[in-house]
Amino acid sequence: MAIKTRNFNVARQQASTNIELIWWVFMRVSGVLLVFLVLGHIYMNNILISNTSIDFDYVASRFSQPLYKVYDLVMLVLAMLHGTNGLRYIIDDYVHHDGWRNIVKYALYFVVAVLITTGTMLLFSFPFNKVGG
Amino acid sequence: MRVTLKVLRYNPEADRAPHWESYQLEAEPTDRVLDLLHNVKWDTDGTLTFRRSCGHGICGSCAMMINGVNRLACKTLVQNLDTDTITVEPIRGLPVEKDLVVDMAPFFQAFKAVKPYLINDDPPPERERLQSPEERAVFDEGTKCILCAACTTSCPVFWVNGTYIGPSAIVNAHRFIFDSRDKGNGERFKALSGGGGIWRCRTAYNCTEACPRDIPVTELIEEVKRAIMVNYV
Amino acid sequence: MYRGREGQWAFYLHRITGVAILLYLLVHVGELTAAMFGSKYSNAILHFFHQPLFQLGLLTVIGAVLYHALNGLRILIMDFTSWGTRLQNKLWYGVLILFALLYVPTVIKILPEIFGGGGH
Amino acid sequence: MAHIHDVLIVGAGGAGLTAALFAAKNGANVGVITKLYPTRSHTGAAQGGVSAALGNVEEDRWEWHMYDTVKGGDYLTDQDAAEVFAKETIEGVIELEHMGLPFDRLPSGKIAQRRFGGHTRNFGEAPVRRAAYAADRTGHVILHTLHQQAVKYGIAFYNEFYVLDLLFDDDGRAFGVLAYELATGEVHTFKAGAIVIASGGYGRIFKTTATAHTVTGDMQALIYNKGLPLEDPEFFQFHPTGLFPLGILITEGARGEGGILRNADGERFMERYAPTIKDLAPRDVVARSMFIEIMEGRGCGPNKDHICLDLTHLEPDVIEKRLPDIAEFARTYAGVDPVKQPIPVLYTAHYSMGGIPTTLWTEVIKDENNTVVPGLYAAGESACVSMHGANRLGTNSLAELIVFGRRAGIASAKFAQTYKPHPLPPEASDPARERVDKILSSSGGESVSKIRKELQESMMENASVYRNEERLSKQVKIVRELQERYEHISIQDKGKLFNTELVEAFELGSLLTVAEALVHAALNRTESRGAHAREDYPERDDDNWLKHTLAYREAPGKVRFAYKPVVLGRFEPKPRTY
Ligand SMILES: Cc1cc2nc3c(=O)[nH]c(=O)nc-3n(C[C@H](O)[C@H](O)[C@H](O)COP(=O)(O)OP(=O)(O)OC[C@H]3O[C@@H](n4cnc5c(N)ncnc54)[C@H](O)[C@@H]3O)c2cc1C
Ligand code: HEM
Ligand code: SF4
Ligand code: F3S
Ligand code: FES
Repeated sequence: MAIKTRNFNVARQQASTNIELIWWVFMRVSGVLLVFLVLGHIYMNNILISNTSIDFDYVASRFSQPLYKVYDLVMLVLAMLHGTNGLRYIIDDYVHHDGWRNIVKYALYFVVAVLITTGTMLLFSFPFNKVGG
Repeated sequence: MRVTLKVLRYNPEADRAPHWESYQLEAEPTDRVLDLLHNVKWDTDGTLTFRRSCGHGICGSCAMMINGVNRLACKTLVQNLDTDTITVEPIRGLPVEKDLVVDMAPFFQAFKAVKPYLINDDPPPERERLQSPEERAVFDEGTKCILCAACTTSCPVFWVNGTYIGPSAIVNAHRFIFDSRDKGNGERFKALSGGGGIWRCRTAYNCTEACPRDIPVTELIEEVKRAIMVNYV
Repeated sequence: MYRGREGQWAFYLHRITGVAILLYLLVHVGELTAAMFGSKYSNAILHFFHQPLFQLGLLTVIGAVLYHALNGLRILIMDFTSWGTRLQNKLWYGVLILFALLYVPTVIKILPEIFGGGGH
Repeated sequence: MAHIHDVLIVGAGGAGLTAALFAAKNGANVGVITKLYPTRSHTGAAQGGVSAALGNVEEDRWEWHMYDTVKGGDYLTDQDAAEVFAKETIEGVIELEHMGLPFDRLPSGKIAQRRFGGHTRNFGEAPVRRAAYAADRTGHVILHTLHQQAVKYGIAFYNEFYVLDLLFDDDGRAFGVLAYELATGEVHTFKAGAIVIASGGYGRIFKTTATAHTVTGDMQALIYNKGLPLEDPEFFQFHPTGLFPLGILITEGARGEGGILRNADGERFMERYAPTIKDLAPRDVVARSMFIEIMEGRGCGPNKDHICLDLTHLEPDVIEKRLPDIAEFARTYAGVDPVKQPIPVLYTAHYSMGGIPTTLWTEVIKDENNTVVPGLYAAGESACVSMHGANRLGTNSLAELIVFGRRAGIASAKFAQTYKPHPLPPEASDPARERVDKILSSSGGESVSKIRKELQESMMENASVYRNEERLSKQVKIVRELQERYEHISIQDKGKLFNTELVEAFELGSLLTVAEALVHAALNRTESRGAHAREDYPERDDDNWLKHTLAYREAPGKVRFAYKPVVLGRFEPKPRTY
């Protein structure tokens, strides 16, 4: 394995706040919540029914119930933030070139921001009967 | 018994890339891997290069990757390896200088970053500062560290991310954070908590498995994480 | 390959499953967002992903979530108890056993649906 | 490359680091040159404890400590040095504690102390608890604590630099050092106001030794080759309990905690040799007793070639908590569990009482009139003040490091204030380059490892625990022959980077040189005293030999002796019984 040694001082200059601690705690808190949310979600959509039976009507009926709106919104945001921060760790680990690392990270943040926004819009723009179909 | 010693060799003055070299040796089951390396160096190939000093696991010179695991060459007996093919490579994640010798500078830089010394500016008493055996026991494990780097260079995070401060530095921080006489935790927490600090540890436990002093490295790291967390909330 | 033990493999699996789930999630949210543009588009995309190949992928992601979640709990125990680190390898075997107990029935339930042709 | 410091220290063991700290605290700009990374120094291997009459467990006084040191040294100890030592080590140990050293503690919170060989209460009455300790890794924690302090003070280190030469000006003042950097193969020039030698001992002249591969007496050899004397090189201590057969040390603290030496019959034979303090007699006494037991056929094992150290009657908890490392050594290297089985032990080469002669303030001296070599200091095992006399007591060495290391730091910093940088001609580093090139270019065909092996085996046979004229004369010849062969060594590694083969060749040169001083002086001293035991002269001879040897190298193989009186005082020489 070719390893390019960067050193700890370089890293310290990059961050000297407690933001890393906060993210660390967030990973754990969101993790616990996600256990229930995600496993519950899978149970409902993959075990109770067959995933292949899911279609627009199913999605529409689900998203029209306020409880699911909240459930899915919390799950969406937590999973996105949790996953993104997780991937940030991984990018920090494997992408050594300073410039590339930032490009990759910001590309990730951009995609996630877009998806969180559209996902939220999706949940709150229901019912979408108005938008054709 | 007859053993095959395979060493990953690299001489920057002659080689483009590291390459394996094999040596056939006669060995006793109770021989140390260090003895085998010495046999090669002294009888066959004087250019084989490695660090060593004490020969009994206390100076921390001879950490290397033996049969795929970080160990001290002077503390690993042939009979512990259960095989007659012994592979030896330099520890990972630090630049190789020659054969089994790596540049330890980044390792010691991380060590220094955690302020590994007693911080207490109060004027000391006439006699010793008092400390109960219980208070002393809390930080005992960290005092055993011989700075061999076996832990840090076994850590999968450190291999790929040299900015990670590494388990050894954290063990040495633990030794002071939990010393009842020390007052420097604010500074130390700052060094540990930043980017590349303790939060990079993914609890992979290779460090704990590798430590030749049987220090429960991951446990100490987790204690430090909790101490920092409690300190800030 | 470094001959690490339980902890190392638990970590690598956690990392790989984490990335896998995230990638799936990105696609999944995108897939559902299509609903905003009406049932026609939405159904087309949903049905596209109902092909067996994607369904097998989904089954794998479910496994990944299951492992990641259970091992995530293991990590929490190690982080927040005084005994977790000492039992970490036993805990990992616990994770694997629980994983098997939950995942095998899931596979038994879902696998036939993929090939037996579910709703469509 | 050239470097300038007020004080330059050679060696980063306990003595070197202490000197560095105190020189820095006294305002000097300090540089430390060491052939190893500091924490690899041999001080880290010391196990049992560091002596100081703290009186934490029971009454103790520095006078008693001084007495034990003088008697332990078989009255060859300079009593002014022993006095300074016994007083200042108390402060020194407290200071270490203030630096953060993690001593084991008593329930009262004070530093814990244990028994050690030769340390007694009230002038020899019974063993006393005087050794402050941290389990069986006292040296390790001392070395690391000092290293931590050095990090704190930001002391400049030149790690993995091998010192090849010392530079003196026309007035005989030491002002520079030439060192070979392992990583690059470059020779560096160092200029300094004062130089402190703290380079440790030379246990590697013997085959079975508790000392590290790197303990090779380099600086003693350098000094001696420069025509300066070595003091008392004939006194070399064998520690009774080296793990058999490797020689790894099993601390005397094991006996301090209650361990017992037994012969093949299970007999506690030390009762016969030292009825009062038995197994806790000084090392020379115990090592000789073991030798006799084995010679008389009462050795343990199938070959009757070792002795048993029995800890099985101790609480397992004592072994695991206070002697964890030696328990591990026994398990790892001998496959013996000390909780259940006795540990096989044999004497092992351990400590050089002799060394570079110094004054009480660690100034190096060049003759029997105590004429000082300006600018040059020495402390620790490489030096000879002489506070150990003919035999060192356990735990007195670590204490010596802090007492005289500190004096060296203070004195050298003060001296360095008078320093004006000498202009250094570029050819100043030539002698060192020549040493490097000579070995690199030689094709003589002699092998470093073979010569070293022959030296170590023959020294073991002819100049170890018991000596006589016949064997010593033989050894004088052997050493000379090996030195001649050394002129024709060649090595395979001709590279510049990390040439450890070259360093081993330098080190062999040092070993041969100090061995020469040792065997000549041992042949010369026709008495038995402390660690120097002559079968042909079994008695101590105070009339003729109550004096220190100063050995000068006139020419290779030709040694001249001068003598320095022992500083007496409080305690008159008496027969030494325990
Ligand atoms: C196994 C063992 C156990 C012991 N236990 C005890 C004990 O319990 N109590 C006690 O009081 N004593 C004990 N001793 C003795 C004591 O440890 C040593 O005498 C003491 O540590 C020597 O310290 P030092 O600082 O003089 O030298 P060292 O610690 O040996 O350091 C020497 C330094 O000099 C450097 N150096 C040497 N040559 C060169 C060169 N050519 N160029 C550059 N640098 C060089 C080395 O790199 C090293 O840094 C023990 C000794 C041994 C071997
Ligand atoms: C289901 C419940 C989940 C739990 C209990 C959980 C728990 C955790 C924990 C504790 C970590 C931190 C690991 C560490 O610091 O060592 C983590 C990391 C991670 N998680 Fe999750 N997680 C869950 C769901 C998810 C989801 C849904 C995703 C994807 C969107 C995800 C992606 C990741 C990623 C990418 C990492 C980074 C892994 C690494 O750095 O090695 N996790 N998870
Ligand atoms: S913690 Fe263990 S493995 Fe790591 S440097 Fe210290 S002794 Fe070596
Ligand atoms: S191996 Fe590395 S990830 Fe943490 S537990 Fe040890 S430091
Ligand atoms: S040589 Fe000292 S630890 Fe291996």
